[in-house]
Amino acid sequence: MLDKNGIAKRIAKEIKDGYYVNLGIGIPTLVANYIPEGVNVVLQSENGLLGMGPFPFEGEEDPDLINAGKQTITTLPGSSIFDSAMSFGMIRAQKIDLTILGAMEVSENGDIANWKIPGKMVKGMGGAMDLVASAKNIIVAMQHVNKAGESKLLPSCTLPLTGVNCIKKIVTELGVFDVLPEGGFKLLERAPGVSVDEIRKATAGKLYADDDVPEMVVG
Amino acid sequence: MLDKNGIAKRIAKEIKDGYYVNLGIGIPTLVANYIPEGVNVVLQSENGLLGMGPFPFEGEEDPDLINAGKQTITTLPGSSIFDSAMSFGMIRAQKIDLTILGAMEVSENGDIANWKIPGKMVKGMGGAMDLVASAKNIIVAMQHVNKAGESKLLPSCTLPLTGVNCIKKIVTELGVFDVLPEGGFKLLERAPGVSVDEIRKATAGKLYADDDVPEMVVG
Amino acid sequence: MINKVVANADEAIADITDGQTLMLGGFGLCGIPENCISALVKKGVKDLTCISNNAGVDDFGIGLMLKQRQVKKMISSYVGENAEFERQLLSGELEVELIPQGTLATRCLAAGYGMPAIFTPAGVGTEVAEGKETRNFNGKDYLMEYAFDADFAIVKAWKGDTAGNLIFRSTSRNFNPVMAMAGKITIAEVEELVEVGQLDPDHIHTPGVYVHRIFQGKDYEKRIEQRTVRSKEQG
Amino acid sequence: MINKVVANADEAIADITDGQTLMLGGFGLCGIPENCISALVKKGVKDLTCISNNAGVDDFGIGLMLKQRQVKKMISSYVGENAEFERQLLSGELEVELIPQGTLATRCLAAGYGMPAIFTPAGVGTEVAEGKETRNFNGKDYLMEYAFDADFAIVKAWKGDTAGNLIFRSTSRNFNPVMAMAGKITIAEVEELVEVGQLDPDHIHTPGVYVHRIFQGKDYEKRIEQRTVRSKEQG
Repeated sequence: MLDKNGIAKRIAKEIKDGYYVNLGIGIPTLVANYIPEGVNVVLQSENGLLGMGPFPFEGEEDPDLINAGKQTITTLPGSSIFDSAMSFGMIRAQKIDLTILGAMEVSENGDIANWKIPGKMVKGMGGAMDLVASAKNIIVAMQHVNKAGESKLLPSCTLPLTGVNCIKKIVTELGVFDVLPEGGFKLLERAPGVSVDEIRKATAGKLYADDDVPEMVVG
Repeated sequence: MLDKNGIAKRIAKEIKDGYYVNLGIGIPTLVANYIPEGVNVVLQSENGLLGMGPFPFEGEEDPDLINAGKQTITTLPGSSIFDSAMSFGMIRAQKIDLTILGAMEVSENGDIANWKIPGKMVKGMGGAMDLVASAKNIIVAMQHVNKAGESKLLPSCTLPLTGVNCIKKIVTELGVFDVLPEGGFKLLERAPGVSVDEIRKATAGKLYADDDVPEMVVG
Repeated sequence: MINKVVANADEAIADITDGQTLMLGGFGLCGIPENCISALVKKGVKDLTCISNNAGVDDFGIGLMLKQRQVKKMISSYVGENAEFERQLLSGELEVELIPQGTLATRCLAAGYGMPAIFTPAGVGTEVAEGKETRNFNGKDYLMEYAFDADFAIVKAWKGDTAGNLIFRSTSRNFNPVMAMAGKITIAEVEELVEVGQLDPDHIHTPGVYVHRIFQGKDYEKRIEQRTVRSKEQG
Repeated sequence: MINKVVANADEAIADITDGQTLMLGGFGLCGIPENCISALVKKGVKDLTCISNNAGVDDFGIGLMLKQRQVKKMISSYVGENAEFERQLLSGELEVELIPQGTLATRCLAAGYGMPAIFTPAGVGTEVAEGKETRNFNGKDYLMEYAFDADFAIVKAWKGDTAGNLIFRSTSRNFNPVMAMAGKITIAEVEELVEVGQLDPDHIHTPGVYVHRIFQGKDYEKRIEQRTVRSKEQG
């Protein structure tokens, strides 16, 4: 079973040299810490920055320089700043190679719900609907089950949707899954020490697993 | 009867303090020379400049700094440079107060033809169709009759149109005309020494003229 | 050049009246028009519809206007942490329209570029699509979204000149340039107001033609919403 | 950062093949990708569809490609003074599609911003509207125009860095940034190629994400089409 950093570490392996990547809030943010040496990646922050760097040193925070999570950040050499229209323009035009974001639910056909729980205060979708509707490659980073113990990999989403038929891959504390074009979750890798049966029990949607699903190698 | 500079001089009087103005090629370009002292105007060049200044001094031409007529120009303090999408964006959004351009024909209902003569080599409409379709106030500067002696103020245009129902005012060597919302040319001013009868003869479209049309004061 | 300078925020917003629609630049608390917001609070104008990506926090930004019940409707993509906002929303005092962030930005762009509507895939198949025209291009569905129609756009820039040209600093640019283009009347407050000729024409983000009033702002707090740092040891 | 540098124009255009669609930046002869045009002439690739506001002059710019009969179709707003162009057009060797300049620019923007189509009033009621969908918004008619779909965009910038970020100089900006956004593959030639970190992030006109290949250009002629001057006496 992986912890949050383990999920982030595993996802980092999906990032290829030369990728422009948008990281959502939460576990996705952690992915930046595990991008391998020698893999050149540019992080986009959808408030208007390409080339996001690490947090600033104490005392060097710049209120004019934040990321989409409103955190103070830095820029790397070669970064560029642009307005919100261009930022979402490049997202819509699929110039961003990979989007990694969290989810409350993902369905067998790649629908995602991650912005609204009926009856609870709704904060808004921010840029999530734009990202999931446009990105050519989306990986969801999330816990496999919710706090009530219910699976978040479902036959169909029960919560209001963020986007339809858009998620390609999911990494949870239990494993790595492809969302198949014909529908269903294909188990690609088991988290260390986790059996296919355990995963099957935690997955409400249709799960496809070969007999010899490998255990993942993290880090 | 006015010469080209006279037409330009008369049109310059239509320009109000604080106007952003787009000047077409030909007579409209001359208008810049006659903008009264104290009238602050910003000239737009649709290749991507606000704040166009006069031609450069000899030897100071900059090949990177031209106007929409491909002429070397200068910028004035307070100018700004932008790309072609923004340039036509501000035109479409009617941020330009006045457009002055030439025409081959104008019709009673404000249609304009100025880009194409069937059977002749067609060079293209450039930005003319964008300008006439979007500008909130368009003045046509042109000769009243063509080289064959035919009126260019017509019941309807014979040449392929550049835009429909868009011209508000016309200044020719013979006079100043409003294009009436209900159709027809309303003679506002006669050029010095020109009679209403002369104007009527040179105007194929419906002409409305009061008994006491004033002679224009130029300059 | 045309001079767009007004004395201060009070003068800049003097003709904003109850019930109007305002766009306010900024992302979170970054790049928000602090001076104009203060002036709007002082003026007490109400029943406003505010188009802004976020709604401030309880005691800063648009939150100050919310506290005074000046806002009838918020059009935002994310309304964040704001207890008073939540209270007004749940009690029905405040109307909220949540729209995707890119749709928000592009509807501003559409207004500034004279395009009555644009197409975006954001929200297709979700409740955002309800009542909207969906259209398929090249096998993909898009929603048709309309250009915004705002009485005023209020933005904050780093530098500006008397002709209204604006330059933004770092990620405080965000929605400011697109909203600056989109208002019927655009008001810009700047940290540094300079004479024409002081700004490089190649560096202007918002040409003065889009800006109707500009003034030298003062006392910028520039509050940081999420102060995240690393220690020098972490390196 | 991702390094986009290629050695020269020949390498940059090496995989452009017969029959492809190219966008070429520039307005008149201002800001045209001189090095890439020379390389295309040298390579001799043909049956090209060229999207460019103008078509060069007889012995410069795209005119050099026309002279070699490399262009099957020009999509432009104004084709200017070019005797060979005229000859090929009248003889039917060359196909020409003339479209309004703003429509040209906005169809590029649409491609770069992932919008499949845009609405513009330009051309309503004219032959440009033939076969196109007309739609009324708020009492005004607009044509629906589609985003361009170009295999390559070839642009010329003043400065660029190894990550592909571009800065344009004065009115040589023109169509270059919007075309840079619009190509499936974008090639940028620059007068000065610098290391990352040399360009101010706030001054970048085209972020590197839109640029796939960049190289240091050479021997720029920058021909002036209409040399207009005033004498010092005129003042």
